[in-house]
Amino acid sequence: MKNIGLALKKIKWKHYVNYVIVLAALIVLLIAGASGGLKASTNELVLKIAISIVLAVSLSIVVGFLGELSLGHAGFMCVGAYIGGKVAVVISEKLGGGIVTFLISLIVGGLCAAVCGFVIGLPALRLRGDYLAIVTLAFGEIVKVIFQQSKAFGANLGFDTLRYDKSFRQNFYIIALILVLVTLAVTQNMIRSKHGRAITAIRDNEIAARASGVDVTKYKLIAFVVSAFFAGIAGVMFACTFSTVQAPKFGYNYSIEILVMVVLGGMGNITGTILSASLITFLNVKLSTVLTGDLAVVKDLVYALILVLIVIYTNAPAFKTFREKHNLKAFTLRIFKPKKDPSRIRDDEAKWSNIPTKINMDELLTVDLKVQESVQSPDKGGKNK
Amino acid sequence: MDILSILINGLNVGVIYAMIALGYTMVYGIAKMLNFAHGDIIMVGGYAIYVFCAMSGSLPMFFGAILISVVVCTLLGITVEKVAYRPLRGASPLAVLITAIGVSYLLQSLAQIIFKSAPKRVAVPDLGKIMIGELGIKVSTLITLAVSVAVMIALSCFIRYNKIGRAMLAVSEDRGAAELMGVNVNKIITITFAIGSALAALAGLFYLLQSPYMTTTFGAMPGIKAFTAAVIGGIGSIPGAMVGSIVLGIIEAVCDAIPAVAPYKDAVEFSILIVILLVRPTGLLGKKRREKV
Amino acid sequence: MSDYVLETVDLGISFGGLKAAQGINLKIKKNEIYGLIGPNGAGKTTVFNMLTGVYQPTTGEFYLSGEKLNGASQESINKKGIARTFQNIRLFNNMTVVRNVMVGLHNRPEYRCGFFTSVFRLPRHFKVEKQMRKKAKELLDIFGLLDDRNNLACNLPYGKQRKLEIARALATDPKLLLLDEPAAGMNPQETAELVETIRFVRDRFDMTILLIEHDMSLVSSICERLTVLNFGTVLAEGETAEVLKDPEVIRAYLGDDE
Amino acid sequence: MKNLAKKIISAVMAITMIAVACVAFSSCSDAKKNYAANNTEFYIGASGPLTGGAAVYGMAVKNSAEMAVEEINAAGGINGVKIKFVMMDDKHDASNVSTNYATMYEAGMQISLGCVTTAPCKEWKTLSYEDGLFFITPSASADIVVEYDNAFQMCFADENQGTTAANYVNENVSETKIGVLYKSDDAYSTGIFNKFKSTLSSSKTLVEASFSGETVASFATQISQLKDCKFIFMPIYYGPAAQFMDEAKNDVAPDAIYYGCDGLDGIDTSVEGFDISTIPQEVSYLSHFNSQATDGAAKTFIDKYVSKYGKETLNQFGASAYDCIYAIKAAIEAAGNKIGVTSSPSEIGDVLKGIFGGGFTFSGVTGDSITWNKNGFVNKSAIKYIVKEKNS
Repeated sequence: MKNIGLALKKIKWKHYVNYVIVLAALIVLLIAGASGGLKASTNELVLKIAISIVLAVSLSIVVGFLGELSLGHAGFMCVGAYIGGKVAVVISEKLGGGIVTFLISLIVGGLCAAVCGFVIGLPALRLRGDYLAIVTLAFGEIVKVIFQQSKAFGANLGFDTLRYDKSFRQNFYIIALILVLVTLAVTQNMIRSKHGRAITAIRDNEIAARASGVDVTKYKLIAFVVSAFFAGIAGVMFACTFSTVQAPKFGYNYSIEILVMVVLGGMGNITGTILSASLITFLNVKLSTVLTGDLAVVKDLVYALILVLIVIYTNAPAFKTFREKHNLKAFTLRIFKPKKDPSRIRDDEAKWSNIPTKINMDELLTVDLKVQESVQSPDKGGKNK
Repeated sequence: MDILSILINGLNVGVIYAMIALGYTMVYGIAKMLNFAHGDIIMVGGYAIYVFCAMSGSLPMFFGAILISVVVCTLLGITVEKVAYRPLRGASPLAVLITAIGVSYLLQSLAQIIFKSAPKRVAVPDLGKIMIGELGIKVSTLITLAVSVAVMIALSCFIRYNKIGRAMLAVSEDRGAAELMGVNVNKIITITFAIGSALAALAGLFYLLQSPYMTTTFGAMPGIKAFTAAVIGGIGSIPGAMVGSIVLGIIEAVCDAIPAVAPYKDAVEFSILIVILLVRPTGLLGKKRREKV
Repeated sequence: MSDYVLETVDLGISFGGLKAAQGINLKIKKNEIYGLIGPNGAGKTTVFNMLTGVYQPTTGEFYLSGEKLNGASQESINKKGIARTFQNIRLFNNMTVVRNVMVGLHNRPEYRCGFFTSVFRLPRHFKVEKQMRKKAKELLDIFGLLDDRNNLACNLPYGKQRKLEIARALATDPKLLLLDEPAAGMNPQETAELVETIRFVRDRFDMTILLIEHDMSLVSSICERLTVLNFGTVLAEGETAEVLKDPEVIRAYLGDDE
Repeated sequence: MKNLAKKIISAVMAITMIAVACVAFSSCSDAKKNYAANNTEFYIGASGPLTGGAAVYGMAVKNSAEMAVEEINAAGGINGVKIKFVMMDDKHDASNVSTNYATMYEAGMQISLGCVTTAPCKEWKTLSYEDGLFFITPSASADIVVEYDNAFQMCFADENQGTTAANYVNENVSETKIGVLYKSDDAYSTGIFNKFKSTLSSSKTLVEASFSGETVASFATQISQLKDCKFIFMPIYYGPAAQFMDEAKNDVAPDAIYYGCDGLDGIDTSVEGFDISTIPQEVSYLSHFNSQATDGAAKTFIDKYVSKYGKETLNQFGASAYDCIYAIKAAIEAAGNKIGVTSSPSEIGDVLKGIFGGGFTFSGVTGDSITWNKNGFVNKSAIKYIVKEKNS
């Protein structure tokens, strides 16, 4: 008994906090569900949040950890939703509308998205910062237009997804949350391994990473592929949640909304990403259900204001000291006050927050390699002995 | 339809994109941020013209309206910069990107609250068209071309020869160094936003000259297209923005002209963009930056 | 030829028309501390960049213990055994000190561990991680950085950052270590310390070291041999003492006095 | 120790997973709850774009429906029961519909107008079908919308508009060169266009021009494609249509004819600042509502609407929605005591679809003696309205 207590002390809670959050949510929902079924609207909300989390976490691999800006994440989701959704419809004739069908469509959708991720990863080897950002944006728009025009997928009307068995749909939120767990597990395990270190090394200093023998090509591609794969998964979840899939949904506005979640969560901060994804999705849904009729117009206004205020509050240098005093962490610390024991600080406890991505293009700041001048006037500038 | 008129349409759209892209690229080069609200400044400019033309469609009134819309946009640009972006000076560039998005939503929803959702026709005086041989060219098109070319030249001269312009260059090269050299970075950034917004107002005007219809989402797509154009040309480079925009405009016109392709217009444009960037990773005129090792 | 760890044959590069470096012939023996000096812009760092694959030499070849390496990518050159530090320190600033070193270890065959092994947390992953962390701590201990292991690299004082960079370079298990102005911006004590460290590294890892340096006291105290570059060409080379006496070299540094 | 810790973690995980599994496959209990059980008024729900590019259509529906409801309530409601109408915003995005639907359903929605626009209505169609909720959409015109038996349309179905238009052209238009301007990223437009194309007789040559996106910078290209056509079919909404005609007035032959579908309705009223009399060509469309009607039910509706909301959002969407509400009223009254204020959506649904599918006739703003067939398609006279004669 005693050593269980000790063991509990030993656990690196920091590593598990995300799972704990999701599991807690899951358990609460299960209890609610067991006692007379979840309301459809709650179910709806949970699913939307789950999808957002998967999307945001997967995007954070590229933006937060690889440090490249991607404006086309919804494109990968689009691929997943269309391909996965269609596959489900097709195979359901043989396999029925149960979990088997779902899983297969899940894998197929995910893989197709992953392939696209690979394709987009290739330019990423050549392009930096905004140039890559605009390529991802372009990719998203291209995918959107192609699916929107393809007769096979019902052109502008989109196509009706498979309606799974009622029992499956009622409990889909469970599967969705499990998928969230899986996404978290894979992402975190990847990041907290030598491979993750390689990826973050590329983010921090590509040249040094190369010089330390990091295979930049390989790891950039890995990051893009994994990220796209889970975006695809989110797409299949989307296709399973809604009864129709329509391309316009996956435009750059949606990509940007996902980016907002990642940035608000704090770049490379997975817990933060989860929370902000949930918050933003919740906010959107609540606003649109509360502000009906004539009030609907105010919705975006409120949303925009909240967005701006949050960002300014959480990022403005002016509020720094205030933030450090009153933030969630400080609050929790005040409650639990863990005894400061340096030996228990873990190696992985790097501070991830607020990592600038290459959007600020260090290239732009560093000047050209001016060999010409420097050779003609050897002693010009620089430190001298 | 004949190549020449396609080209003219392309040029026309192109130079308008250029007006917007210039704003994008300058703000980017100097404030190091993507101002996603830029497109909505165009929209505001459009509505400004609409409001004042609604009073009377007379030509002098129209010129008054133009002036006012430029002023309104400039002020708006400055305010937005001061209120939303300046507090984030020194924060992660992406945080600023998000506020920009927020501001864009804000402007759009405000516009919808004020002007409602129905499309508006702005009482722009019809300038007719002149025939050059076979094809007739709208006077408005000619004006658009002339004015924007003039503006671009003026802008380039301003950047090259004026003290402030050179300060802008300095800031975009290396903000820290510029600050050390006694350049007031905040002032420069404000001026940049002012110029960018003024150009956006002009872009709005040119749109209305082509076809005087307004909705609240008026600026969204042009904004993103112009951003694309700026990147094609090489973000941060002013001539690049112009070239990129004109390239994009012409591609667009050509796509429109081929019925089979028209529905895929955006896809085609963006594919070409990707190809261009793969061939020239820093855009058409973007300076090749090599990180000093 | 492989009695030399590094041998460059008529190595040269030109950007456009302009020859940034040409006719560089270095012969560095095992366990040697070799200096590469010269006025600013003489092309020293350019040579480093060629040796590490940042630039592809336009003329000549270079061999690492007999193996021709030019044309190879930076990564593979590093794997082959050339590690470097940078004039302007390049650490992984948002990672802890220990992780910086672990990135260096990342390519060593004994720590090979597949992507999915890590993702699915197979036993091997834990084993490898444990070993890597152990090894990293050893290295840090050697450089006296052990207590800082959980700080972010960017929070280290300057001197320690230099050391960390060297530690990271060594972590890649190189045959040849290139140090680009290791003493830049260091005060005399730090420099003295550095001299010790470099010697120590050479003996402890029986390393071969090629270093660029402006600080003549440092150069003269540890470099066995030197090559002096000026305007991208070799001005003089040989035993440190002789080279430093060479009037050409002095002129290159102090300019003509008339 | 560490291993023990890991064991604990994994144990916790395992347990929850098992719990999950159990609950997942035990709690398939679903007795559909009647959320309307303690309604005091009939709850009519709807979803439509109240913000964003398509907002004008949503607003039209919202305004008119509310207007109808106010009138009915003022007149004592349906069999003495008042009506409550709620409309939620879906931004013309299907993925917002399910939330709106669930929220309203749980608030006691019993009858609905479905969605205003086609794409979102596909989501609504499925959801409402599963709950047996009756809906009659004022303007979601794709055929697929009424695929299930609980769904009815007040507007003409796209395909049927396409066919009618094509037949009209085949019979009454002497021109052989037929121009078409359609919006390639819009379901309504492409739906009609495709049907039109396939029904058009081979003797005609079709000149296609298309555009896309929420805003069009300039129609210059499309104009130069269509300028030689004497008859231009435009299955698009009035906004872009007005823009096109305005831009093209000097290029297209003045004796040409613009011919559209119900989407064109409102072109003369709803585009602020656009004066259709400046267009030399003839502008006509096939619709069930004429926004400049000078007599009959339409006239009274228009007067009331304009005095209440102004003519900016006056169009057939609104008229159609107005009729929907009254049709529902009539049907409920016809049902008599079969429908009570607390009866569940599915009960009401069964009765109403029986009535609408069974020869029920209704006369309103958008036509007299309107009837529906079992499939939910409306059957009423489509009239060709000439909004603007060509200048002679």
